[in-house]
Amino acid sequence: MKKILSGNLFFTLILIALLALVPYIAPPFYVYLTLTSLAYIPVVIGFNILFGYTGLLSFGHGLFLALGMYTTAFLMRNYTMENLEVLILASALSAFIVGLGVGYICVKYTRIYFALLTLAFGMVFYTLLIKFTPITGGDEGLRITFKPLLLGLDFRYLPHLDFLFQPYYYYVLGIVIILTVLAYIIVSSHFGLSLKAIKENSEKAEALGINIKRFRLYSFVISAIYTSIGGALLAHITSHVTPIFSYWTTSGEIVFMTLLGGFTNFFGPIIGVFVYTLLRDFIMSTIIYWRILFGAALLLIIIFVPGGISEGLIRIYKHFKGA
Amino acid sequence: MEIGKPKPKKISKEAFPEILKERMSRREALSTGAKIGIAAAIAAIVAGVGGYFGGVSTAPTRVATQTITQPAQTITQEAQTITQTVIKTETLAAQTVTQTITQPAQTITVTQIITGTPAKVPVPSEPLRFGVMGFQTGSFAPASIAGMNAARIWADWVNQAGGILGRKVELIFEDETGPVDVRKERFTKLTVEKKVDAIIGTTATSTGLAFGPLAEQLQQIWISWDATTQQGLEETLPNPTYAFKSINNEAESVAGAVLTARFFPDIRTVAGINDDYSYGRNNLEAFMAILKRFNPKVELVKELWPKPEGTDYTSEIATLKATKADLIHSSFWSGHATIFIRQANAVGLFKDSKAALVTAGGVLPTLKKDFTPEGLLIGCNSWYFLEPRGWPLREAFVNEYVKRYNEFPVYECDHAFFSFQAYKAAVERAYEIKGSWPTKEEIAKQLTQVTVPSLSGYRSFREDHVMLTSFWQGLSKHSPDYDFIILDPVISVPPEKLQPPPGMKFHDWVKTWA
Amino acid sequence: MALLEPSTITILVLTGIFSSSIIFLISAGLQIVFGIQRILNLTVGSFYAIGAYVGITFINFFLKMGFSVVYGLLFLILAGLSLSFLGPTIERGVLNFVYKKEEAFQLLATFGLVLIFEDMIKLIWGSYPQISDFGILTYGEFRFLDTSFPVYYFLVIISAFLIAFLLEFFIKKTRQGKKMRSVADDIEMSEGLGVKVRNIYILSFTIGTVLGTLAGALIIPVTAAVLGMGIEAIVLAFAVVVIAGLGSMRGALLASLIVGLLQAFITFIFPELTTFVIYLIVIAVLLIKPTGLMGKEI
Amino acid sequence: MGLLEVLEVTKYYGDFKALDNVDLKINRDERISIIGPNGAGKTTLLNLISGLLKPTRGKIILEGKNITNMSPSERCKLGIVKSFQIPSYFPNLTTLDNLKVALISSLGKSKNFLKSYQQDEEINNLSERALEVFGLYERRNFLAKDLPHGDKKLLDVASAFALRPKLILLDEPTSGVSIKEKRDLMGTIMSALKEMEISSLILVEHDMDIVFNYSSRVVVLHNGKILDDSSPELVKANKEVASVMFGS
Repeated sequence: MKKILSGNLFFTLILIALLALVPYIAPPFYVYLTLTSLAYIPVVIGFNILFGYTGLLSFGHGLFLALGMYTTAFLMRNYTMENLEVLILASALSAFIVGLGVGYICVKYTRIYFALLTLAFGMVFYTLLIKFTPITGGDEGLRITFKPLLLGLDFRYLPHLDFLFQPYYYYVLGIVIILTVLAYIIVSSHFGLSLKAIKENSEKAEALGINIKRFRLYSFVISAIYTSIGGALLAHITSHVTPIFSYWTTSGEIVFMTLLGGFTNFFGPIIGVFVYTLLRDFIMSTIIYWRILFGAALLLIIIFVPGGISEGLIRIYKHFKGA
Repeated sequence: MEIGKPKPKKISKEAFPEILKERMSRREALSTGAKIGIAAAIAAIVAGVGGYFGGVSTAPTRVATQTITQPAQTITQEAQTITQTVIKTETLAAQTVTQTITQPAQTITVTQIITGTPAKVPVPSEPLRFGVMGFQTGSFAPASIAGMNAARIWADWVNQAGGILGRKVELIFEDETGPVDVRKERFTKLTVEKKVDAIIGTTATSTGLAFGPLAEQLQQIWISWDATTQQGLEETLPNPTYAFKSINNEAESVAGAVLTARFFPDIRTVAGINDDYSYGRNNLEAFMAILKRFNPKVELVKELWPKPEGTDYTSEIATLKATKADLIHSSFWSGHATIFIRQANAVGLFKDSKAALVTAGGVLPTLKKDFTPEGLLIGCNSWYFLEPRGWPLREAFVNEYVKRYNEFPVYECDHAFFSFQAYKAAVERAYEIKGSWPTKEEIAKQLTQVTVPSLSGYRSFREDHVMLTSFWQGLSKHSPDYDFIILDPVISVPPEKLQPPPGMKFHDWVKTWA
Repeated sequence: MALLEPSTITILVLTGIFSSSIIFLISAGLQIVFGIQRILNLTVGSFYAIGAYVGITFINFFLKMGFSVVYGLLFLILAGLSLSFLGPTIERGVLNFVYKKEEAFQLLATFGLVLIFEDMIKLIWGSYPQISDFGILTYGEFRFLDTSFPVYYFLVIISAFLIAFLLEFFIKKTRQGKKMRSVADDIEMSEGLGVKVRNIYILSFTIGTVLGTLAGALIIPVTAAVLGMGIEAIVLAFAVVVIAGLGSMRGALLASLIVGLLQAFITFIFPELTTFVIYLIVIAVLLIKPTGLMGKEI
Repeated sequence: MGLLEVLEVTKYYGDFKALDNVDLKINRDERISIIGPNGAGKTTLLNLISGLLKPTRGKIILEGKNITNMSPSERCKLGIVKSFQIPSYFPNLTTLDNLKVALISSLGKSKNFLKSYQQDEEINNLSERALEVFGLYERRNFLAKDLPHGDKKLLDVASAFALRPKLILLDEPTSGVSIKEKRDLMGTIMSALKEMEISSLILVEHDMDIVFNYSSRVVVLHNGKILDDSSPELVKANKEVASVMFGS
């Protein structure tokens, strides 16, 4: 166990070092892609706390992504809230409230029913965003017209991309590292083990005195908060939020990223985000029929490596070590 | 230095095939019966500006402007005269409005202190690259794909004629599908990775809202075919440098309302079915506002807002039928227009109600005769493929398009063709002034100064970067020559009747209608 | 709110039932596959879309060959049935590999197929809406209370009910149907009794496929085939099976009627609620009776 | 002194009456076996006590407190724990982690979000000791799903014992195990009971040797009703019981 932990630590440090270097070594567009991927990391980590660790497949996680983005845009437009830290906390708070409400209803069910119920909630939120034009801007969404303060510092004098590629990039990297470490602590805690127990065998977990509904709710809320913070970070990159982020196809994308990287490994979804973003960029520029490739990739993963890329890598590693 | 000598606007002779060289004088336009001939004589060529540009090109823009004293511009604009003539042809029903816009000769006097002498720099040898964005899939795709096809034809013609100032053009296509962040990602990629000279295209209004600011941030020329909303104009870009936008969304319904008042003067009740997004909502609102100026007793009795991604209107049509309104208004503009007309015709909706389908002409070739009755008011946006008659560019294009794609072209082709034409003319003009290859900013400045031939006649940009165009609308008619409907009579509504002048809010403008 | 006159009610009821018929066919396809194989098959929406596109190709081909337009309905049914080969292909080629995996993976596998089909359609038919030369008024109109309806609407409604009865008969009375039911109840026991589960799976999935393609083929005289129609259909069929109760065929019939009629009336009375109402019913049903109106206890 | 009281409990499954007006009182330090033919209602009774099922009518009282409407996890906290007839465990967790889940829960630590369960010495010690008692220590790093059948049974029982319940319910702990292994298994369970100081037990079992060897009291269920309730010797002698159980 210790060995694997140190392996993870090693891997993490290398990854962080590489990510910190990206703005200096990569061409601008790939910095942009990396930044977008970074913002998606809390989203997939949050999703995977629910799916990979608690065994609940949410097909409506776009709801919380959109919630974080709209909270940010709304506060910036209507209350000219400038501090990114405050915006992130506000997004987390709104996700806490909405997650508690939606989660309370959803965790009564598991398996396919849970997936359908979350799907329905995501779509209701989508419809609400479109209908309540005065608050949400309807289908056109809300635009974010100015740059936030980072730790109280004003970088508004920088051109758009310079702002994104320098201060904002490192800010996001910092937040993502903190959130990732925290998530790692949570899933390795007593609580995390209890979640895994619920996923493995909920009847037994209940017989052992774990209040499974309440724990599923905790997991749901944590997941919602993570996803929403990801949305808050993403909002400044897109600087425009629209209802599509709550549509079921966005939720499907979150599921896809997680599966691609592998939900059985803590780091799987993170790999998934990067591979997905790069793959999508590559495929979209290459052929217009990119859905065929994506669909086929999904099938292949499910049939041959349900643990995703991370499982594939571990298999290869074991193969060479064993040989 | 003071230059006030008006000079005819120049279109490069070599850079284009035969048909494009043909310029229609005002008299020719009238005599050939073209519905619109913007016989524009944008005079005003400024030799001294060359020095200004020359100074800019030798050093980075910001540094250069500090050393240059801004030129004082005096723009004298004569009052516009718009003459509308209604000519009655043999058939009484076939009414045609021919109107002529006499555009004033603009005299621009520029006084400028020259700080440097322009150096003639050779034109770069690598091709000019255009990013072309449109929907490859989904319900917006038909319009987008038509525009992209037109872009291909334009590029081939230009390359055959030797390119723009000798530079070949190259198109790089990107999909507009997906959430806004992905679209912005594609835009950024085209700009910073593919290093394209301009991005042309884009169809959805949400794209328009997102790309406007992005184009300014990335200092990338962006000419949109179709993605413009009122909010987009008023809020996101008060003073654009690089973003060029299409005509207002609700222009379709403004024209539709004018023609409704004319073709169906007796209607009293209106029921609207529009997509549940800003485009649809803006359209119904504009339609009713304008229609009421003509006919104050008109009443809106039902508003239906099906979801934009919907493909089945059975329930909505049942409601419309039960409502028994005199007129149905719809701004459906893509595949769903076809579906709506077909389903509505199936239950006999058009037997009881008139209809103003202000944008259905966007998919005109799919409106087959067997399910589209005669007498529906159909709008074709900026261009209808059978008009203007006698306009050689249109004929050549339609023939080429049918030959290549085995279908008839629609309005988006005109927007696309115009966007590319305008870019080309702007480059040539800026080059002529500056004497060397212009920067993006310099090209952008010239985009509002050129008037170019497009499929629908001469077109240009307003000084606030909004397209000027006429709209073609008419009543559906079955013709033995086509398996889909054609429009007869067809009327073109001039640009100043379609959208408020720069800076004016839509509702203030409506009040100015007599 | 406009008054509900008799003619208005007639219009709304008839269109409601017409929509219900199509929704029923699609959701029945979902139900039978879920009932037997325990897989929530998103692909049924794609079958619906493919049915529509192939239906158009078929009918335009036959009309060009000189066949009378009167046989239009037959050609459509033929088109729907001709796609039955997709059933065994996908069942053996894809689903076969995911039966032992978690539900989430089964769901996602069918989602992958949906993506593939979506682009295959684009590859074959392009992105313009496709329209058949078979007009809906071929079979004439039916007048009732100063309003008229195409006879074709009634033909579709009758076909849907006929299919519902045939399905019921097949499952309840025939040998194959009994085998299907026994597999649905207890796979191991059925295997012990000599039922070839493999064949039953192929059979049920093929029936599910054909129900979808038939629905798609039957709808085309009324509408055009467009990209995205499959995904649209899935969402609706989903709602129906949740309201019905997963796996219940009679529930699907009832729920289709509820959804079809409700949509018609809500659109007339509270048009702003149209987009909401289906999801609200789904949430309400899941909260009050998660097994659906006619679902079995989980 | 009374530990658990089952008062006039009736349970229907649809129209089928699984339990009919059953009264049962269990005292501390009693080891009760419940026997009866298939379908007599043994497992139903156990599930009603553990909370997996709710009675149609009647009450269940633990130490004077009405627990009829409590969930299994709440009852678990009050001291009633059940092991399953088909062994129930967490297949993709190691044997050791399986035990840790139970211990974390019993020590009320499962809401600790930040403390690593790997580094909790108290949990480590207790779980390892429990594994030693059940002879599973050697296989502590096996995934539970890779254990042999008998060990899975033991693991299930061990995780129940780890909660230190006041009353433990064992549902056929020896089913599916060979006759020879049965004795070893029961031996292990009984010594674990002593070792872990758990005194009250309800056992559902088919093997009469085990029932009569290890019980202090035997309850016979038949068609949802209590046919007999007394010491092993007296039940053994009851002819009616013999005819019901063995058809003789």
